[in-house]
Amino acid sequence: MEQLKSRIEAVLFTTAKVLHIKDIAEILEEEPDKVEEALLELIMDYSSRDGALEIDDEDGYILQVKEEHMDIVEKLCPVELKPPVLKTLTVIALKEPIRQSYLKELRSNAYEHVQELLDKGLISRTKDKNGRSFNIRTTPKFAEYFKLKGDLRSLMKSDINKLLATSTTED
Amino acid sequence: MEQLKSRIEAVLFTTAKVLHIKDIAEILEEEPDKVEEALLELIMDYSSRDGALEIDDEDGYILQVKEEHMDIVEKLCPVELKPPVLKTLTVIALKEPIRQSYLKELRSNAYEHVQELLDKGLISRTKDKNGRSFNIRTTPKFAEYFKLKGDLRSLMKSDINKLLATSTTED
Amino acid sequence: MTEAFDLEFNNINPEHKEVDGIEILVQMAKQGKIDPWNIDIIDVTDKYLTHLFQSKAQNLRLTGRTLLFASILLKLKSNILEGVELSDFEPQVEEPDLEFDDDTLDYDSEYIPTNNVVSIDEVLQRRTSVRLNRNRVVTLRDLIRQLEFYEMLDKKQSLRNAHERAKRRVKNYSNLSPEDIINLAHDEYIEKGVQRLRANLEEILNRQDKIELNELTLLGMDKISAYISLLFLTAESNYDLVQDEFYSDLYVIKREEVSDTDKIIAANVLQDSVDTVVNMVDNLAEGQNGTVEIKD
Repeated sequence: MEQLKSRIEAVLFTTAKVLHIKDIAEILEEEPDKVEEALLELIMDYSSRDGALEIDDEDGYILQVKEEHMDIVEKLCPVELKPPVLKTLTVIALKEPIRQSYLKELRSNAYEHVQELLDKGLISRTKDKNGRSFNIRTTPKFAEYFKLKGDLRSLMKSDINKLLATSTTED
Repeated sequence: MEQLKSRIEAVLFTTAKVLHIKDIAEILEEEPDKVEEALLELIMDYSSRDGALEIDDEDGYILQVKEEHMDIVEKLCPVELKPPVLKTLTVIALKEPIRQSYLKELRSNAYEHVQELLDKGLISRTKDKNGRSFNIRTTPKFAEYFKLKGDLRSLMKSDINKLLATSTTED
Repeated sequence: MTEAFDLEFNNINPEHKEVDGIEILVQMAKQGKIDPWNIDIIDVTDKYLTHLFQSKAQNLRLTGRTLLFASILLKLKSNILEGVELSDFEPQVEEPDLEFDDDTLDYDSEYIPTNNVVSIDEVLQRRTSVRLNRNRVVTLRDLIRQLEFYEMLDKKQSLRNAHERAKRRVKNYSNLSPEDIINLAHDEYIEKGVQRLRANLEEILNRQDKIELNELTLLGMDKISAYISLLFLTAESNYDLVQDEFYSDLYVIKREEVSDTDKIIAANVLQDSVDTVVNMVDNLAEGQNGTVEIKD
């Protein structure tokens, strides 16, 4: 069990992205049940220890720096986005894949924002099937830097959706 | 002290590269002496714990997966050069600057390897003074890709050189 | 934080002070210049008062507002600690022209705080798992380990090959009759092979670039005689034996313009061939005493 815990820790450290039990089980060629059990112990080990790291278990598992040291992460890996650009990015993340034409209806200056986000590698843009508009979606780099937080399903169903619906005339 | 240890841990985790005391002190805006003291304690914490990670303190400090779990690292982040090319690169790194003609004597298929390494930006090739042969050396990208730790010259004298001596004559 | 404040305070136009103070603070909090979770109210208030004295705009109403601002800040802070959003607080403040905010959607104004739902500004959360240098950092130790690993593989592979070659050899020789063995070394026997090859090779190599040694057994000769005959043939005519690497397939080709490297290759092959023959002879000699069964 100790050995399996260590190996899970190595996997989390090396991949540095959100993994599910089955991903870890596959990498280590172990039974998912055994992985889950060892992982839960590992999470407890981390939380009982007074270090800088923790295993986040919200929607998959990831090894990360605790919130309280966010300033260090921000200092070392800054994402410099102005609030309006960040909002555009949020809309993309919530609605992806989203058509560029639609995004422009939702957000003024969407074009400049898209350019900036493309440059930063946080989104990617591809021509849609008819070749008439672009489809925009977030990249793996985005997933590395951001996560969608909170009770998104209720958010999508209520406020945001209403907001987006009232502000658009067509899709 | 506990707080500083945590912050050092966060720095090591986030940068994921070899840092020196003064780098860490600079990032955290702390006295190098205090950083060193806390770092030593952190290293001890890690070594007393039975996890997958360790802080390597050989020529700078880095948080890394222990040797025994290298198979996982190898599986998740394989080194992308084939062994013969890697060997050629090693010869270049140890003998640089090296003349292409000499390299060809040492390594069969050196020409193809040199092409691939040039394409990958790991080596650069310049005409030598007489214009008769090329001089080959490694690039800054190489240094990034292969964090050659320790003093290369001392290494040349020891293991690696022995190793190469046997491996270059073989193929 | 202190620098940011100095900067902001110096930008204040004394004439418009009545409306500026709190907006500046809120603005700064929104821009992240001050941490709303950790504001030093005393420091802020002192600075502001100092500034008022310096600017000689001594106005009771302004001084009063300063204290008000400080208490609003305090309320802001406690509200935040209670879980009420900063944005909820905004409508109570006179909104300056927020030129940076180009929203066509004003999410905030329609945002109703509940316990389970976050505001759109908070949907994206910065990850703390980001690592610089995510690419595999290969240390010298990795390098050495890799080399050692592949060398071990090489060795295992060549050991296995050698073993299999030895087995094959014994098998081949065991099929030879004593007569064959005696004949092997006989000039006539070799001459016959050379003639047969000479007659056929020309034709074969007109059709194709090269032919593998094993295929020559189709001409009705065993592999060893074919090989020995070939060695003679290459010496006296324009045929060459080539081999990409040791122990791989051996091909017969027509010799063309001979470059230096080809000469070296040829010399190597010849040397290799000589070695092979020597080995064969050694093995045969051994075989006659041991593994090869000699029929009466």
